[in-house]
Amino acid sequence: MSRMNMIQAINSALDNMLERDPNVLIFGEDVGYFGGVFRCTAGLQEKYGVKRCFDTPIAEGGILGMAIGMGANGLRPVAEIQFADYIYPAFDQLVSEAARLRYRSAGEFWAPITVRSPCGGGIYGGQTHSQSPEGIFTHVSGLKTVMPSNPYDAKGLLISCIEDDDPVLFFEPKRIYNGPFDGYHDRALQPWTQHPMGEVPDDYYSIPLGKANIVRPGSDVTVICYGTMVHVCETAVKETGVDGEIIDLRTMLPLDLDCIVASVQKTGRCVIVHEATRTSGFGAELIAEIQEHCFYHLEAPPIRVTGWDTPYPHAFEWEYFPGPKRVGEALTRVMEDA
Amino acid sequence: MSRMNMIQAINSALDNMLERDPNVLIFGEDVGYFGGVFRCTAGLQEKYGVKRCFDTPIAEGGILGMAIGMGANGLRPVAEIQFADYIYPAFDQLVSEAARLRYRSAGEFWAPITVRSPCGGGIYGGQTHSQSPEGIFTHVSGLKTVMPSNPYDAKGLLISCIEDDDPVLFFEPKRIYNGPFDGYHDRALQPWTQHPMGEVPDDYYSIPLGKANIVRPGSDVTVICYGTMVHVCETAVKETGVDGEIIDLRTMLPLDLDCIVASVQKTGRCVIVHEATRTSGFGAELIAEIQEHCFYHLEAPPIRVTGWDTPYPHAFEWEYFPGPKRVGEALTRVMEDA
Amino acid sequence: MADETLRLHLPEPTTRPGMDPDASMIKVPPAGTLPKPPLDEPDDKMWDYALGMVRVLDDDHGAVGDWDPKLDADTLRKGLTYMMRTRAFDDRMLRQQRQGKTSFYMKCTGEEACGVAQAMALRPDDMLFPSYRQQSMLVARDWPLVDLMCQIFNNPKDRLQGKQLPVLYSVKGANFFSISGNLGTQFPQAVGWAMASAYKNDSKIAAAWVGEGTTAEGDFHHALTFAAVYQAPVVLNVTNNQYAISSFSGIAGGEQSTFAARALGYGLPGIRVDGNDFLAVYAVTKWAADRARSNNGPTLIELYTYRAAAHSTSDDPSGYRPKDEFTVWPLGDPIDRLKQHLIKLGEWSEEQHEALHQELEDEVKRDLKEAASHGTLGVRPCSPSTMFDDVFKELPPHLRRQRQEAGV
Amino acid sequence: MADETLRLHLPEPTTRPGMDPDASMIKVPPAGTLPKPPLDEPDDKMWDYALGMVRVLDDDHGAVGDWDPKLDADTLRKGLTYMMRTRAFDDRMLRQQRQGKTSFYMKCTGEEACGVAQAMALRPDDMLFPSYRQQSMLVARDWPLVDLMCQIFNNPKDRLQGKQLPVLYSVKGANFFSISGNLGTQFPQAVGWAMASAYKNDSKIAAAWVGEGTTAEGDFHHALTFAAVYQAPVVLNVTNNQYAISSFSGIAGGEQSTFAARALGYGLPGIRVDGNDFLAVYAVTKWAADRARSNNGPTLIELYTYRAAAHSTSDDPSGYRPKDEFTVWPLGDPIDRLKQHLIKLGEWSEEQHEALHQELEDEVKRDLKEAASHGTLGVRPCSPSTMFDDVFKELPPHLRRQRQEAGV
Ligand SMILES: Cc1ncc(C[n+]2csc(CCOP(=O)(O)OP(=O)(O)O)c2C)c(N)n1
Ligand SMILES: Cc1ncc(C[n+]2csc(CCOP(=O)(O)OP(=O)(O)O)c2C)c(N)n1
Ligand SMILES: [Mg+2]
Ligand SMILES: [Mg+2]
Repeated sequence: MSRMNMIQAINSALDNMLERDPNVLIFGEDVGYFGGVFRCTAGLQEKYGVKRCFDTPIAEGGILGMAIGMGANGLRPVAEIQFADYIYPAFDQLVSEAARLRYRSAGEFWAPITVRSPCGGGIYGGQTHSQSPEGIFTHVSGLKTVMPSNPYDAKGLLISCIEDDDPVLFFEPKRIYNGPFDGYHDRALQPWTQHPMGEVPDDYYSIPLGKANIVRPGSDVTVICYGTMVHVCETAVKETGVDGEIIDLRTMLPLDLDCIVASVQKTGRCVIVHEATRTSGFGAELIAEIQEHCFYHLEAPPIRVTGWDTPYPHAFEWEYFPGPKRVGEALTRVMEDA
Repeated sequence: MSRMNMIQAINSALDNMLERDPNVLIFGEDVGYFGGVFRCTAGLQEKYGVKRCFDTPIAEGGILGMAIGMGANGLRPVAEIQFADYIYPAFDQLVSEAARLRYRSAGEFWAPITVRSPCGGGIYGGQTHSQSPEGIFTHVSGLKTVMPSNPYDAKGLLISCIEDDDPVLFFEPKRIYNGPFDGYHDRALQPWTQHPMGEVPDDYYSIPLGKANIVRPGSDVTVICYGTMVHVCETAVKETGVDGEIIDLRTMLPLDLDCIVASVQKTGRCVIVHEATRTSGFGAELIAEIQEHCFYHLEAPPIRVTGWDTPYPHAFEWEYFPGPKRVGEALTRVMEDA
Repeated sequence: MADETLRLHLPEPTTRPGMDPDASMIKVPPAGTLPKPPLDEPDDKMWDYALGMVRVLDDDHGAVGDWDPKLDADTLRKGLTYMMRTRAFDDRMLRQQRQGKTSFYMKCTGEEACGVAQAMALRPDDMLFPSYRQQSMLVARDWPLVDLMCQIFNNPKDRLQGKQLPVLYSVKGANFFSISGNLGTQFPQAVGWAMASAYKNDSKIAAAWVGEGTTAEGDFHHALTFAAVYQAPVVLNVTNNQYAISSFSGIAGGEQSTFAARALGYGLPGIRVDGNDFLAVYAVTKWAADRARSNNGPTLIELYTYRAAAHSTSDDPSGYRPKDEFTVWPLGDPIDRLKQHLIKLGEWSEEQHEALHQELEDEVKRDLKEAASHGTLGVRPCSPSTMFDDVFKELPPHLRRQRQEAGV
Repeated sequence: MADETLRLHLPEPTTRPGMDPDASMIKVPPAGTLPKPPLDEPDDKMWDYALGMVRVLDDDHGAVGDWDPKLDADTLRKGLTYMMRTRAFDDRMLRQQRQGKTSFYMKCTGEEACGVAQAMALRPDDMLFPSYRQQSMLVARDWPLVDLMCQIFNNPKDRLQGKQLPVLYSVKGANFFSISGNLGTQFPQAVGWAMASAYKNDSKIAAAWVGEGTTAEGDFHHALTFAAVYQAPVVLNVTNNQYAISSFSGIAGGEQSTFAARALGYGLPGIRVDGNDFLAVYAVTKWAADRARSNNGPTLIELYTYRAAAHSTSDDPSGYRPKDEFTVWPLGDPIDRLKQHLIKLGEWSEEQHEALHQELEDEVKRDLKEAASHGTLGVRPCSPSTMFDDVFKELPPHLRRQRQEAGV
């Protein structure tokens, strides 16, 4: 057991899997010798050799095309896309190929690839280093979508992704790489070493995909979130005193609907928080499912707190970011409603 | 005034715009001499010359990259992507470039491009000639998304798209190119000549983006749909006798929320129908908005009738397609609820 | 510069429907002129191969030059048989589509030498990443036609459970990768597959195909870049059949250079080969495969041929090219050329040819009867509930709920 | 083949941190050896240009050979001044980032000749589609540094209203296209822009830049394909500064060929030029621009140079390359080389150089003071409500509602 931040936990997951399974390969832009621009693959090339962890040309479509071919030939490639904003050049390989290969061949071929990519804003990254595209991928049948909110989960979920025989997108909220960001950029960041979920086994373990985590039980309102927003929601619950039951989805697809439905049926109220743009974001899907399964339990309209429907503006990222104040207002409002 | 099918109406819109505005250019795979695999550009090269209407290499990303550059240099390019399923190779140019150019340059540059693309299934096209990706684009800030349901609208909306100074996706439901498909593939297709909306002026006219159309007023339940599904919903309303108010969105983004809210507040019930896969489809967004704005008017949970979360299976497309039977069941169920 | 007015160039073919067909712009070098280089020839010594054309069969049906693979007569007859079986299959299936027995079909008429000779030059366990016009490779790998027909009919013997469009086969048993409806996507995948093979110190190589039209896709560039960077053991092929649906090859960049030449910029050898010359295709493919297998790196092959039939059953070429263009095509018919060569060798005769033709017709008819006995278009391949299978390895809860809702 | 074991090749640089820097693998041809071809030279006559290197300044700082653009001393001094101003600007802005006055900065140290000479060889109304390392072009177009600094500070004088990351300028007034954070995307856009220019029978051409690392993106291939097919009046440039963040050029395919050579396969001329030789860059760019402007088609230029500084302020190159690698770089420093040339011509002196250096330092300091007086990192460029502007031309209802919800 060690104290790890998210970067170290991800590195540890990759390390364990490289060690356990000779078919695991790691690659992406700058991930080899250099160890990745966020250092998630640091030391792995030195430890396992250049054939197990290497740099690729700058062509996200090529990276995933190659990964799919490797996956179809028995390997378990783990590709890094340097920023989630740069997944789009690989969109066709993901959507038309990785996601469809098993189906169109009726199970003859498949590609067990994992795509890791840092997402989210709050690091002054501007509009092309801050996006949260997870919602888009949940609309594509054949892909799994995962986003951890802490080092312990990050490691356990990433190992599950690598072992999964379906293509999985593993989004890493870069704002919490180093600590559980409470949503206040003007306060000092608490390091993961001071957080219970920063306690991470060095050895292999896994957390199943498709299982949400109730981070904080509560009875007033269900707060559904994932990634960075888990910590923002915790702050908001603390600040407002509203007894929120905070659900960290961990996996968006497959979704742990049972957990959500049980909670909302209990609380009758719901606030959904994500950093991605609002329109057609994953929050919409959650509301659609909630009203289908909890309609008669709802005492107030569920509220979405999300990024605005604009690119992430460099100078106004804290006006864009759905921080504790906005979440808190939603919590207060959802309690006043009805 | 002529009788036109959708193909002819689209062709007429392009013809009018080529004539009115020398900056309008039309291109895409096989659109030039040949006139397009669905014949939407037939005769235009002959009439306006190869410089106004021409073939492109098979590279959707290149087509839209070129279009954006032309748009930034004062032209109004209308690009055809042969099937909506093949938009994905151009995803980055659409999402990171066309949609973001005006924003990132604070209005210095923009690209007034129109992307036409046939979408939807029901023509035995299998999983790569049947998709309805419109929902994805509504999550991307900076893009407008349009889908007509009849020849008259197709022409008027397409002209608005071409004249619009923002990038617009114009999806053409190929199942209704030749007639208002009622959802029964085993019955004869009624031609557009027998439908009032097949009556189309030869001259220029436009229909504003962002305005929905109440195709059929009703008091029992609001039925929200677009494209092919408008006709399927009409069939279902007829068959069930439920007094559905059918709203044809025409534009998904910007959305005519006022029209939707007024209707749902009146009926208290709602069925949403689209052909795209369900999870995180545009139906989810509609439900999220409806519960936000009509929560206290809702008498039953809104129901989504959609394509399943699978690729479009060639042999089972009629099991996949959300036909009148499934819509009818939803209408009945939504009336029974509560 | 006196005139500073910029002008936009739009490529146009020399002929259109209603005009006399014309092939005068096609330069065909004589057979046997290019020598066969060693497997480790530096790529900058190979430009003549990218811009010229490797040809073995001469105008008198003899085999000439360094590239002659010196195949024995049995092998040649086998190749001929595969080509003729492919054509018989294509003709028969086209008719099935016309009769409404399938929704769709795509012929490879005129391109049979490419697929058959390449399949024979590769090893059976080399992995093929084919396009939709590579049925001849399955024929040459002795895959039962009945199985392909059942896929086309989407009947209960369709191994793909009706999930795929007709002809978009997936035949793992023949090391033939699932064909994608999306053009070009398989090109970088083949590179990745080959890299995995090299990573595992295996001896299997990969081969992939795109049409000349498809070379414009970014995937083509990704494949060549990654193949060059990692020296992947892969044979990358461009079937230049002159057309991409209605677009002549100039729309893909064929006016400025050959498609084999694309390789040059990556420091890879590119070889253009007479795609209607069975011997040349075999020899060039074997050379590229040997090169890959001996860790000398990837090769790009341009198979210069002609799409004699329509693009697909949804297409009518009389709308965009002279009807009789095939008759002036300078490289002839691949089946006829191999037949004449065998006859010249004294290893074949018109009578044998006619007999074989009849035999294959009968065989295909028999196969068709068997396949059709399991049902044609409209029959249910299996329970609609299978529609929800294979989206994921295991059915997730939301698909279970949807399956229930579908009542299937 | 005795050994049939496939092996995976992984490109590796010859040196890493802690090792002695090494440039022995870089072959630098002597200056003045390649003749200057006519504008309509067929591309297959131009392979030597893609594989060799156009150089004008020789080791004794003289200008030699056919490519010497014979610029007058004033022009040369102007070029030198632009380069020095760029470097002064870069140095100053780096310090601003270190002092927390901006979140981000990117230097172009070592690459000043590329941007300045190219900007001077093009016409002011030619449209530039730059990458993020092209600030020298704005300097050479006399765009006020204060304006750029205000963008970097996202202060109230930032014309981009704080919407963009520092250095991702948009300067329509200088015909400098909005820089994208996404690599390569602007390459096909430049082709489209140029096609529009040709369509309108205008005389303005376009030029675009990517780094050698970015050549791997599909957009690069799309640009070359479309440029070739439509013979677009565009100059496409690859700045090969040897690195893509931490990756040496071999990861982009530099082991197998040059980046200029990529053009060959498309039937386009590719020219590699000594990117640290002001005269050579000017001459080659002028040639390519003249070619485009006279309807002779597009050209691909590889600017062979060295990224002397870190990738950006987020990067530390000591983690992946020898610290003193720049000292062994065979093509030297572009500013020093032009300075020495001018001195050799008797048109410049060490004293004048030092005086100019001081003058530019002072000027940049003054500019900085002015820019900073409007605020630095943390200041609000304008009302946050502007965050909702320019998503669309007009604010749609949903953004109006969101703006209201945001309370801004
Ligand atoms: C990404 C993508 N874009 C467009 C299409 C539609 N399409 C199918 S075949 C074809 C022409 C392909 O031409 P070519 O590559 O020359 O292959 P050929 O048919 O001649 O064998 C086109 C445009 C597609 N299937 N996928
Ligand atoms: C599509 C995309 N992928 C990845 C990145 C991240 N990234 C930014 S700069 C860079 C390296 C670019 O190297 P090169 O093209 O050689 O340009 P240079 O920085 O050397 O000028 C990378 C990988 C990006 N901005 N966009
Ligand atoms: Mg073709
Ligand atoms: Mg570089």
